[in-house]
Amino acid sequence: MEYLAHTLNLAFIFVILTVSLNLILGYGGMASMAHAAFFCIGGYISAIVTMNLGCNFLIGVLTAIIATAAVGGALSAPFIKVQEEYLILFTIAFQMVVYHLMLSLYNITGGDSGIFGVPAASLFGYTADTPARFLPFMAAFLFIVYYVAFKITKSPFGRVLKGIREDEKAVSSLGKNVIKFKVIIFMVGTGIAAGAGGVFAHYTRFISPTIGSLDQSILIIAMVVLGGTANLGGSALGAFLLIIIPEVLNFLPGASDLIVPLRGFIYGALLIFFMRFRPEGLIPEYFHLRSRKRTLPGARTGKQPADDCLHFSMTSEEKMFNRTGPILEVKNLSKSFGGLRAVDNFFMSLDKGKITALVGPNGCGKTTAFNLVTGFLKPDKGQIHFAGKEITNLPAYKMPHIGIARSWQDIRIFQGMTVMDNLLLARQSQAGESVIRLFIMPWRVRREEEENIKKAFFYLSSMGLAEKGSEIARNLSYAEQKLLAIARLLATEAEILLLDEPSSGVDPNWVKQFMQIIRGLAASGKTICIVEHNLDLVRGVSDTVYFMAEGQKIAQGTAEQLMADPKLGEIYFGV
Amino acid sequence: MGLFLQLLTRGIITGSLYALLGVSWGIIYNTTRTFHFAHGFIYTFASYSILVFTWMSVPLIPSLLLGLFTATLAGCAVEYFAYLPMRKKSASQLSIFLTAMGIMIAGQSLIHLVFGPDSRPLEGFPEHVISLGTVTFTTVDLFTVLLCWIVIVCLFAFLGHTKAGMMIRAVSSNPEKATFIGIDSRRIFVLVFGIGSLLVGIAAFLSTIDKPATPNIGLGALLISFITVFLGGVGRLGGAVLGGIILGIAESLVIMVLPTEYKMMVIFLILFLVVLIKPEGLLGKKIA
Amino acid sequence: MLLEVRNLDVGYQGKQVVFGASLRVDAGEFVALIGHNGAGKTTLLKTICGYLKTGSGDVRYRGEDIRNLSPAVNVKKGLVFVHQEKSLFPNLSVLENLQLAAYAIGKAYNLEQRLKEVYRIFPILKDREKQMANTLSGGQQKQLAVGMAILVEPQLLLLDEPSLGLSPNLVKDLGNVLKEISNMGTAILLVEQNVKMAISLAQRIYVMRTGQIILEDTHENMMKRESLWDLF
Amino acid sequence: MKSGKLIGLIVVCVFMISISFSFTADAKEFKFGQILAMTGSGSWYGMTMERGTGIAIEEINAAGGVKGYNFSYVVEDHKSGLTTPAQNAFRKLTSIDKVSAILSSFSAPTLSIMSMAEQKKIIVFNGGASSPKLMNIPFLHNTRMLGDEILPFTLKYLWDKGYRTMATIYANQTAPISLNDAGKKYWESLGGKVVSEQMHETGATDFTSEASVIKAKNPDIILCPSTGLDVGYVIKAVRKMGIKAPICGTEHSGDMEKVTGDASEGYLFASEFFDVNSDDPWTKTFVAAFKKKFNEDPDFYAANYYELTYILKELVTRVVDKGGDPYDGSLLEKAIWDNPKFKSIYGGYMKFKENGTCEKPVVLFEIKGGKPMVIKKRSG
Repeated sequence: MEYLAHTLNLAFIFVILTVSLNLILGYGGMASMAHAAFFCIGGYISAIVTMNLGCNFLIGVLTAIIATAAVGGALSAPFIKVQEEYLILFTIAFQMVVYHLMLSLYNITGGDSGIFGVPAASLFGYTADTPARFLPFMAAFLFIVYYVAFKITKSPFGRVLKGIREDEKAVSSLGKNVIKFKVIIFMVGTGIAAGAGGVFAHYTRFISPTIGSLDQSILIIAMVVLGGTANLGGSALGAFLLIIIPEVLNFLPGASDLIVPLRGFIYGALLIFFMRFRPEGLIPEYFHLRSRKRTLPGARTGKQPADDCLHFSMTSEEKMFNRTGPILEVKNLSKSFGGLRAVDNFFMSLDKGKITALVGPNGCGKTTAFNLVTGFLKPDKGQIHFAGKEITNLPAYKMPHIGIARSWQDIRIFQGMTVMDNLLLARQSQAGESVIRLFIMPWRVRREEEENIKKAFFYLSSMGLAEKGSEIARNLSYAEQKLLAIARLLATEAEILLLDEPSSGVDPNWVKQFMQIIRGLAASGKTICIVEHNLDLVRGVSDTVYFMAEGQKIAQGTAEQLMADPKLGEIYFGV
Repeated sequence: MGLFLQLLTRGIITGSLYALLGVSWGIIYNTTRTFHFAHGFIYTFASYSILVFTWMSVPLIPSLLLGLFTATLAGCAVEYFAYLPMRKKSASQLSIFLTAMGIMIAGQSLIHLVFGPDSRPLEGFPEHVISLGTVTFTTVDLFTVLLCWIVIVCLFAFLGHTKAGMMIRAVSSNPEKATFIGIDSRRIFVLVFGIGSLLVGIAAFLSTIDKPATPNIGLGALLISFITVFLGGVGRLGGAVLGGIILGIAESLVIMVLPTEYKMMVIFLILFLVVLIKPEGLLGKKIA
Repeated sequence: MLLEVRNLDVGYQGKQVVFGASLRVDAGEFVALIGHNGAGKTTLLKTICGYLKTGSGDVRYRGEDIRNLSPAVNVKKGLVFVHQEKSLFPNLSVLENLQLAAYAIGKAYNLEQRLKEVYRIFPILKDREKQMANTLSGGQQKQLAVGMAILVEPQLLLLDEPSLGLSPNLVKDLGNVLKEISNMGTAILLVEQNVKMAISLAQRIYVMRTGQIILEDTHENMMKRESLWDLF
Repeated sequence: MKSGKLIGLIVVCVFMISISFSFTADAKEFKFGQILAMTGSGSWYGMTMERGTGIAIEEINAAGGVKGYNFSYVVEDHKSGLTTPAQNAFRKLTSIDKVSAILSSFSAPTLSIMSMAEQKKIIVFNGGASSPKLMNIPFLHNTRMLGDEILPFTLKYLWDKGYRTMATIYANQTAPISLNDAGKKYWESLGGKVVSEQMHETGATDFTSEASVIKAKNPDIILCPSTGLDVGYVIKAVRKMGIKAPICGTEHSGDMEKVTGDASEGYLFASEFFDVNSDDPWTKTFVAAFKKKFNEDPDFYAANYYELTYILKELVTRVVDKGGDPYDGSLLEKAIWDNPKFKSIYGGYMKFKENGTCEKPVVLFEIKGGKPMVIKKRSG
């Protein structure tokens, strides 16, 4: 039946739209209120291209996808940095500007009456001029979109996105350019929306600005949120429901001047109802009908963590740094916040294979110095050299790549991800983190992934977490989470490890275990710097201690030397 | 020059109403950080309540007061029955936003259902044209500007000099501390929704004198309300006033440089640029 | 006994921060809780005042179980918590901040009298009465925060690192003020990183380390210690 | 995904099957569709149009229907000009309700269904919109005259009264844009001058700044060919700014009167002539029936859709007389050309033209004492 076919086509279009918005909203964590605008732009581009050039609809749709994705990319670059509520506002503004432009540029868009007589979709002599005949096209398009979305979200790229949603800073500390990932997913999402617009224009053979209004954008968002963000199945369900419910309401008997607003009332009331009782969506992100477990290579063989787990093999890359003496040198480093000189003319050098500790009273600038070295803050003045090369203004996400990685005081593991994913996210230069390579060289992505899983498993084993690989990180005990954080840090295979208060929040036994671990790491050639309050730990592991106060290094020596100095005691324990 | 002055006057008149809309939404947003989309429904609701009382042959002023009272209650009810339970469940901003939209759609449809789609004018308000040199306006315009500013001044006086006002400012500037010194923020939230709804009711009344009410008037008012707030700067009610005036004047003067069909677009273009260049708004503090 | 905490476990976001902590504060007593960053001191305070509700254990104030009461209720019972940061309302004037503290309690106060008392202790606040709180210097902001707390005549004052970010001179001044407040009969539970100051002021000292209270000792004994390093 | 899509599919299928059983057309019923603005800013139009159709249907069925067919209709909503709901409505009407004729309104929704209508041979009548884009589309017939043909009538009248300069203000919609062009061209051909042209946003309500610009140009007359409430707000703003120049346009409705209040006094508009005080007996019975039911006078939109229902009745009669099936839209379409003249509720006859428009009597009204008064007539 034609109406059924039409409703299905419509539902499919909206499934495509919700899936693409879900990539942006659910997976990318960006609330875009302009999705319908991109949808409409795509429709116009495809309609205009095919009508003026007389080419096949596929060319029109492709043009729409590419052009709109480019616009989306250019647009998203500046706004991705702003906060969520401003993002909503910014995209509303964009949505309204586009909508009004489409109405006002009537020479191009036909104004309010739109463009009539868009050519029907046809391929190899098959012309899709009825809803039923269009269904195969729509289903194929939906399949492609779903495949792409599925592939992306389940890929290393999707893993990074998930990480970004959990903790942006932690992701950049693992060497990923957060902005780049967000821009790309935004481009993919808008591109798909534009493609949907193109397909829709050829399906209805008509395009007008009304399908690109704010109401439509809100409707699409409602579908995604109703279904469940970051769950592709949820998007599909949300789209189906919100397309079907109004259509079902169409069949309510009664006088039409009453029934039409009544429909609106019921629709609004349902929205309130769903949000009130299922705010996380009908199918939330971690909804699984069956629990599935990833089998890990190690788990299959039942291999136990090696006893010599603290001896790490060196890759060829690391051998480059296989020399003694200072490897990281900090000179003259200064940073002020407002009037406060948080770090003032700070000098430090880290020796290869040695453990250095930064201590000092609260507010002495340790953490600021730490953030300066790891690229999370830009120094006002001073230089940082790593293995002879200046890296002073390198952004944080490039640090792990060259061999400097940090940990966080509040561990910042990705609580909602599996232990294994936490580690895989830390691996550098993965082909699967590029959307293009994901599709053009899947074999390479697969091979790398296998390699990375092996490596990750090695580091997990080294922390005694081999059995936990498929657990969700938040289900681990706190001590295990801390170990996981270290394993993740090691998985970056960075040469220099900077640890921010590694002992906070754990018991003395753990600290003992931890001391053993970092001594082992140093012995294997890693260079380590810790910021620490637990003086037991400082005493236990550090080769050199820097004592900081008011942003400056005021003493340097072994832990025993410094603690014997009454003057330092005065500073440390206050007046 | 004559045209400029005339347009400026128009801008100030529109801007005053926008400023009132801005503070009405701004006080709610600044204090509760709820993206109160259903504010548009409260606006429509206020218009119709006032109208309903006049249809029952209640004189204009008592109708106005009764209408404002019901609108205030409606605003409090939305907070108490819709947002508060969601906040308790720590629902995301987005799902609260969608609930608000649900209220907006359902409420608007309900008004349509009860009163039909017709335009409903509020009658009985004398309107005369006043000309001062090249500048022309009407008694309604004059009344609008005066009432808007009286209300805005009263609001600032209320916030500045009463216990309740102080508590509202306290909750909006540091909700956590407010809890620690013993302020029940839930009650303050309900109060703030009441005040915001009262203010938007006054704005709705002023526009209904000029333009008949229909079930759909709310969305436009809502858009202006929050654009004004974000333009002026979140967290600063004075910003909403400034934003309103700027928006009103820009909307009026833009006609001198651009074709008028771009008028509406200009509002959003301004918002777009502000969010791009100075996302904290004109008076807002820098966002970390 | 004014405050008694027994076997308190606190955790949030999946991690346990306080392990079986027990402590007590008698009426009018000055007690300090010291320990390094992340030891769980602030968490413990926030649990006592009712802000954090997770975990298990017993918190009794004047013999009453207050585990399920909110900070807003506890304030009215005379249990006042002063935050480490964000301890005042930046967009309100100094006077308004103080007034608000009194209004929020809801009890009828002789506000004038109490204000005089606060101004006596912190004369600078009187001079800055009309100034917005966010224009005050760091030290003045601390004074205002403590002033707001003592305005409502608390029986127990929970202070979270008041010395943080203050210069040594200001820390000294602050110490004197705390001593004075204590002498007026208000019990104080002070959480501090400035160990010397805490030890010199408090009658009893608890030392906290990785979520556990590892030591309880008197002022005198603590003062006799040769080195404090081994506490940390 | 699996679960989501499965549930969705099940929902769709169950609901589709259930409706396909319960909603098949009765053999002895002639059902047609209407796609009107039932919600949104133009819902007043939908209401009045549906009232017109409703009265016609009651009358036709009371008289025993047409050749054994009872008349009925199904109304769908295009939400005041949205195209997707219009297309959904079209699909529903044609496949579930199996209609062969649709009365539609507004230009974008009407245009959006025409590709499908042509393909499925559904005859579409539009009695509301007057956009030139609606001309020359197979299967679409407009029972409103295009404004371009009406406007010169008004302008000539004003020219003859000695006005020479004109300011225009019009909505950014297809019909007003083309009307503005036509009006401007005609005025200049008479030798007049257009001193200001302003295009405004559709649906705007505050036109005082536009009126300020007009005031500064001091034109003799103002042309506002916008539609809907827009005209009302324009008139109100112009008068509010103290401008006394006559305003003319092409649109008038009861709803618009509510916007303007007294300000519409003296507003001139030419339109198809529907006269509620006409002596024509058919008009009289319609006005009386409408008044009895809704307690107000019908406007010409109500009249148009009332008339359209009777045109459908005539077409069905012609088709059935020839032994055809009225559920075949192409037969209905052909039946028009048997004799394109139909009895008109406007008095006398109206005639369909090949280009999809029609001929009707045109008249120039002026609002006097709150009511449109005829000041000049031109027969169809």
